[in-house]
Amino acid sequence: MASELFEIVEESIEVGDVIKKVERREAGAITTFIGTVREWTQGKQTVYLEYQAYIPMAVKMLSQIGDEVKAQWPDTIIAITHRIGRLDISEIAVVIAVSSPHRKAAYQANEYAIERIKQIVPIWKKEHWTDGETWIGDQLENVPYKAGKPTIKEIEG
Amino acid sequence: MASELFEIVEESIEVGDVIKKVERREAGAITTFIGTVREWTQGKQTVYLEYQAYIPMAVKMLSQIGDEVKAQWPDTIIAITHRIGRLDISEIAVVIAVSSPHRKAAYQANEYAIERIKQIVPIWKKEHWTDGETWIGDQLENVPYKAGKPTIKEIEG
Amino acid sequence: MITVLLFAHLQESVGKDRIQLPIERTTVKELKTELQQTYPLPELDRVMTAVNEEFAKNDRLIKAGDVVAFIPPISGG
Amino acid sequence: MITVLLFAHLQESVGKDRIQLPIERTTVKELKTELQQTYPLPELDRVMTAVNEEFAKNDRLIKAGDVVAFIPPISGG
Repeated sequence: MASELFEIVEESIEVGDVIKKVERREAGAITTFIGTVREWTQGKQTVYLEYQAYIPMAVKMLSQIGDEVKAQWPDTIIAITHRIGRLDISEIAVVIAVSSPHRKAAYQANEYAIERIKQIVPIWKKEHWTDGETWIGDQLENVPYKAGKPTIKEIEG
Repeated sequence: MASELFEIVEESIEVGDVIKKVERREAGAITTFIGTVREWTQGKQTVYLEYQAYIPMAVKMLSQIGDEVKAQWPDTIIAITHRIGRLDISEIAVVIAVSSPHRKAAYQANEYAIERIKQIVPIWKKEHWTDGETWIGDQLENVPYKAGKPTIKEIEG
Repeated sequence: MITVLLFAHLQESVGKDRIQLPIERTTVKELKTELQQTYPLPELDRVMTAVNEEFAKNDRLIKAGDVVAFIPPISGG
Repeated sequence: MITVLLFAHLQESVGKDRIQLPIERTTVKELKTELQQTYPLPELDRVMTAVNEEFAKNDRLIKAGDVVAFIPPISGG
């Protein structure tokens, strides 16, 4: 069961399935983050996206994020599912669900998780526009690291 | 449509239905908050809850929260559904969904909304325990106002 | 006629969810005092008031036709 | 034998997703230099490296049997 809390999948993600993994009688608050494919980014129209992952390491890093969350917010339970392959506009790329007895921790842990995903989980997206395509990260604006390359400290958390 | 963004309902809430109200092609981030009935609160076991609302005013206040959110995070869309009546353990009492082009606003607006719900939306819960029952708010620990009674400023936002 | 709506424990103390009062003009504060003479509502001093679905202060004027609701500390969410 | 995994634009530059190299011992830095002599991979200087699914620095030793993956700036989420 615990190993299924962190998944990389190729089919579409059901938000409710991810929520179910964290539901429990002692939790009064569940937060979810749903990342979807946005049509417009800085004036450029996306037609579809392609996500690629280094799957075994991605699952391992998601699980590491789970450990980090557990250390900081001991009462929470977190589940993360990230989809790869071709995604059309509005389709769900990632769902993060966190349950907690109290809401503050549920928000904080959830936001922490998405920030960490963008730092340490080996997943890449390729934008397909009407007039071309490119892998995001290197060439474009949304390199997730302040210094253009992550420091070991950012990676080790 | 806009009037349905804020609802008080008597039947169970489908999280997906609330999310659908805020989905759109230009939003890459959706956050949800799901408030469920917790079994244990400070060592006391809840058997079930009963929620009561001053319905027309509650809808109006939810809509006011929507206006406040719009003023502070103009790119967001927010929908809130609160259930009333009898709720058993783990059932959903409230769902808040916020969509936004960027995730930071989606988290902030969502958390703002739940805090405001607990300040200005006229809904009350009655806890039923194995050995008794009581309306929460007056007599108990979780009075939502710092000063025991809200100030007009807290209420007007 | 002024309509007064009661919720939560206020409703249970009085045994009904609304009271109709043949009053032409009053204020929130006067209305609370008046109700306390007839009903077991000591908590009224500690609850908020809404007039026609808007929160109102103690000095707010109330006239015939208005709907006044007493709002005990909220516990929704 | 060392296995090198390539992703995203690195994979497209080289035209395959893995390279097998008959090397017994090396370091991340030496491996990058070696690969750049054979393949069009100028970006290698700017990407992270993982050895056996763990992030590794340039001076990390690599031995036969290890799986080395180059991790371009991440863009998931």
